[in-house]
Amino acid sequence: MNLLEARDVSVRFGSFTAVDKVSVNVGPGERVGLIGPNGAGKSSLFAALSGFEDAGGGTIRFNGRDVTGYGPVRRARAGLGRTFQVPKEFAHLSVRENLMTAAPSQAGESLLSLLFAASRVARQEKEIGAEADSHLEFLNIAHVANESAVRLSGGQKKLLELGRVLMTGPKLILLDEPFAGVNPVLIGEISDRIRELSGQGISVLIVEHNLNALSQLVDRLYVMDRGRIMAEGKPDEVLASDIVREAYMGGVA
Amino acid sequence: MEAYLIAIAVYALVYLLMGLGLNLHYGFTGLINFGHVGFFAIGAYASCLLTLAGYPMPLGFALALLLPALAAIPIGYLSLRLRSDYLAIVTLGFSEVVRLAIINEKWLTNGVQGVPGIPDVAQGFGLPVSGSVAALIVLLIANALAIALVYRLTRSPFGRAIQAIRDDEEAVRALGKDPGSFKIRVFMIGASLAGLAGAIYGHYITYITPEQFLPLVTFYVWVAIILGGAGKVSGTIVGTLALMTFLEGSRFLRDLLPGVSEVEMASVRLFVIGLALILLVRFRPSGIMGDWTSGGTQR
Amino acid sequence: MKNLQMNRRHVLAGLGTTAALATVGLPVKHARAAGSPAMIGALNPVSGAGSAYGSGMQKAIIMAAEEINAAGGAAGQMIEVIGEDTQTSPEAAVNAAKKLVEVNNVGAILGTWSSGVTLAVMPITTAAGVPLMCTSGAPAISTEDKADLVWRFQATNDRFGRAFAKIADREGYKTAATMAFNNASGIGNTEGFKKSWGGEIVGDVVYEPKRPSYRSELQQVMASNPDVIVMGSYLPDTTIILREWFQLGGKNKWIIPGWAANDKLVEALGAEVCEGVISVESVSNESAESYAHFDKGYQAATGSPASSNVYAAMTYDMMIVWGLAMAAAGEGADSAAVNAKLRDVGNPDGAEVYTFADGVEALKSGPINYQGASSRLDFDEYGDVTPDFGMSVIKDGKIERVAVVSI
Amino acid sequence: MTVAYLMNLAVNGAVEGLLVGLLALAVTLVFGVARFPNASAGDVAMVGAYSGWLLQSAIVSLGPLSLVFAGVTAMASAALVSLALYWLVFRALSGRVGVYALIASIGAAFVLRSVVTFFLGHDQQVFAVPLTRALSIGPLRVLPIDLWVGAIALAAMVCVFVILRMTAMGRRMRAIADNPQLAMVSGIPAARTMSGLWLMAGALSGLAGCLLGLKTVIAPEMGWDLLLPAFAATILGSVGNPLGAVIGGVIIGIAQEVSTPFVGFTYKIAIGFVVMLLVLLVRPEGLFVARARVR
Repeated sequence: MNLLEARDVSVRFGSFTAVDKVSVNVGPGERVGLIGPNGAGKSSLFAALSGFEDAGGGTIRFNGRDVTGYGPVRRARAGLGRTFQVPKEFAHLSVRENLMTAAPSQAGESLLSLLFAASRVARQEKEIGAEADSHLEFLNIAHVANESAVRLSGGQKKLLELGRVLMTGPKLILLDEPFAGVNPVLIGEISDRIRELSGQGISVLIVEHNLNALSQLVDRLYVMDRGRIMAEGKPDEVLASDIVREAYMGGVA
Repeated sequence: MEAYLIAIAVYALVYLLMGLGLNLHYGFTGLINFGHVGFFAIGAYASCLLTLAGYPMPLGFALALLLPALAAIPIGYLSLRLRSDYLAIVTLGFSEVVRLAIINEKWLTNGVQGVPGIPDVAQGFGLPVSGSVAALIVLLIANALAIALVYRLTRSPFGRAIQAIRDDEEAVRALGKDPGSFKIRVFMIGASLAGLAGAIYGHYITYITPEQFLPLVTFYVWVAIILGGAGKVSGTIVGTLALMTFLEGSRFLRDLLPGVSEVEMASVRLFVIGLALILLVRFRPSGIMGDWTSGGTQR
Repeated sequence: MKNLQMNRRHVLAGLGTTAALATVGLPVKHARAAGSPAMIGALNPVSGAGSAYGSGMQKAIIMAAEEINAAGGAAGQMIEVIGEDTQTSPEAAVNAAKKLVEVNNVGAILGTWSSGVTLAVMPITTAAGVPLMCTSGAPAISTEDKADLVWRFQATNDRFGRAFAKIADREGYKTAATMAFNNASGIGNTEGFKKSWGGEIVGDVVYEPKRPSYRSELQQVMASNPDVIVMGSYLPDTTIILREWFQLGGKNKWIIPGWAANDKLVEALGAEVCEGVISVESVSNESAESYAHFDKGYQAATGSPASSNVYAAMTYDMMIVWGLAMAAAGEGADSAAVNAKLRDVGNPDGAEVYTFADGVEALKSGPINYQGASSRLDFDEYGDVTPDFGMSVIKDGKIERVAVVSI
Repeated sequence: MTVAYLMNLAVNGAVEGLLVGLLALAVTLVFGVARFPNASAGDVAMVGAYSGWLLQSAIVSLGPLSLVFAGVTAMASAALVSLALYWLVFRALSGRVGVYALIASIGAAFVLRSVVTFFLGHDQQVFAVPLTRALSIGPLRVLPIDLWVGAIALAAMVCVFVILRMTAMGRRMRAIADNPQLAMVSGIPAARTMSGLWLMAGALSGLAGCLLGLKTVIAPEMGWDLLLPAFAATILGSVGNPLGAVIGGVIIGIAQEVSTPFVGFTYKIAIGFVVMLLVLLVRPEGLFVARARVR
């Protein structure tokens, strides 16, 4: 049974069709890749899947429920987390605070419990803090925990976003170019982390231009061009096919 | 001599209470609220009219906290749908609509004739001191509580969430949190603080008219929080003191410029205040204490 | 262009010096011994809605103080005038009043203009026992003045309204409409008129200030085509309304307060528009010698005639009357003692005097009745003057007194 | 309360709206390109009105021609003051959040007003112009001055529209409006383009000030009082859209005046803001989002 089933999802900006009746699916714990040249509509598809854009007549089912009508907040609560192509860190909060903010249903966010249940809030803060620390270790950015997020490098900001989405306890994470601006050594580490996540049953759909890093990481690969899925299958088969070569190398629209 | 300093202290503490509310809106949550004087006016008229109708002053203060909060709900909702510079003009419109309503509803507010003979704070709380000293005491307490409340709020998960909204609202949505409920609650708290400031101001000055609640008051509160450093409680405090120094200090410029006649003095004062605004925004944009972007994670 | 970053120390230092200058600037508390000058506060609307009158009012006070000092001062004390601007806003006026009372230790505050400002300042001056003299019209000022410390040199608005009613009857108008500037004095005038006029009120508009046009308000009033339109207004709005009325071919008559229908209105609109407009003002004592004396001095000080700013004559009288009361109360008298003497200086059966110098002279031999430049200055039980009203009509650009109406 | 009565109210509202729209034109240009509501626009207009009046009173003998010169002087002086404000105050703030420039513009407004009141005092001034009777067009009674206000406002709108759409300077302004960083990087002479913008905004404000002075009186606070309606019109017509600014002004003007028989003359001002609010609830970006807008 698929965790995510998107059918005929379309995204239009005025007269321009960025995503044209695209269907994709991701199984539980599965690692799926999505590649395509710039402007193929990958980020627009992510926006539709995460609820920031309308599904344009298509349907999106997640974890057995039809979430087409859900906004980004309800979809995230249902376990469909995402990161952004350009990192959207909380610039003037510390890295640790960035992660702690993401923890769901915090008593400390209700004014009543803040004033009348201070001890419960304090206790929960410790738990959330510990959880954040573990993720920071997991992504080995613990050494910058107290830095203002704005001062991080591009790669570190990507890790911060990953850590943040993990705090929400997602079932599926839409990773938008996790390796962009990240040094090769770190790419290996991030790949291992992602493999461990899927080991814990968390599936990922990854948009990435670093084809060889991606092909070693994912079980399945979609190729997208001019708003449509051109091919799908095992990474090595798909990469060898002429469709990909044409989309990437020659005859690019 | 001291009574004048008390008067200036009361004037400063009223602006500080409003500043703490507005700093919560803009400094911590990024909400550009240019209608703060609207909440100030609602609080002033609520408490003064209620106490004139014979109800005890504490009840008047309670209403001065409640009504602005209720008025803030629709505006909180609007802040979700509108871009921040649009929100600035819409809230400016809100404060003008409040003022026009006060002018027009003569049956309730006595309109432009204003409300004279309002019981002062000493009478209201049975304090054996003069009206202005009583106002000063009540204002010191109110500001202390407000500062404690703001510190408590901004250091809690709630505080983290609203600052996250300030830094990137879209990312907050992607993490499964609804900015709406936070923004509306922040608007309500800030509005209540402004309402309380209005109530104490009304009972201090014992005569209120619609022309005391013009947009200029909102501009002055904005200057205070930006001058001191938005997003920092210490910034609001220092900013309010700096604002008072300009507003009242320029009153004594005449003693330094003997050649200028009284009549031209008004123009010189306006010139000094205007120039000060430009210079400080130009050369010290992040405020005297540095705003939320320049400090570490210290609030 | 490198951004010249002032670091925190510079800014705090800058603020520190401003605050220090502020305290240095505060004169030490004056002992009211003879010889040290008597401090008088001139709290006038130099900016804001009353700005057209504030500077003239302040100059008139200074002029009167110079006259008193030239005659050797009052009760041995020279007068020093401290000017402050109310900005025609109650909030700013309250702080200015506090400063005058507490820092400058003024014996009296003269010349608040708008009713809102006077009502806001009264609690402060009354609490400090400092007399306040104003030119505001709101009736509430009399009822709120419980300590008899507030003196009004202008007729109350409802008295103006009654004068308008008498003039409307005199002219035989049957139907009237009112247009009121939406503030305490504007509405006070038209309400006073409506209460005391026997004829039919066919229209009643209250308009907001500072509008780019008053066409719609005029349209409503002219639709009820009244014989006369009675105004409670100020110069800027009256200029716009009359201009638009004329251009719309209006034929009605107008009754307008003198502070709005004066030479400046004729200068702005020309004689043809203002032809036949009735201007009503509390009668300045034009016939009195003191008015001529004041007019000469005012023209020298401001370059415009006394008739262009009727409030200036009032503030001039305030200073003169206070000086005379100081002389009557004798050396070292405090404000309360001087305040008590105010009625004696203007009581009807005293010797009539027209200048400060004559007054001081005549005081030696008994009670005096100072005839002010603005009015006879006979205060009623509320401390309000009860002037008569002059009805003037504008004929080819000239404002000619036609009759005097007493209430 | 006949239809003619309402139509006259609508005409009054439209004329007032065009006057507000003219100032809103200047506001929307700066708001769209420099991304902040310029609170000094009103006082720049006031400076234009005063300079126009100063010149006109000197050459009254030339009759109506003196008004044309007055208008040109008003536009020129206001444009120069506006340019000076850009170079002295706003240029250094271009990188910062809009709120800072807004507060600096409030400071600039105070400075301009204090200089004018220091030298020219607080008394009201008036353009020396012969008064003409209203024209009757069917049931409508229209003042000649109002026709001039309407014609000039529409002409100004068309000029701005043409400049933005057809000229190189206009294209550069729209580029800066769309993406300031990208524009800077791609070699657009920002200083020259922004100077052109502020000159144009200043000239429009000066024109608005002059017409307002002609229609009413010239006083120190005339510009400040026109600012709030101009902001509302700018927002209603979508920030950065010259067409929207004028039409926004007209819509608010008509709504205000036509509402007077129902809500009275005080609440009519509130109606302006309520109309803006209702439109924003339906279209958070204002009426004219796409097409001819600077941003």
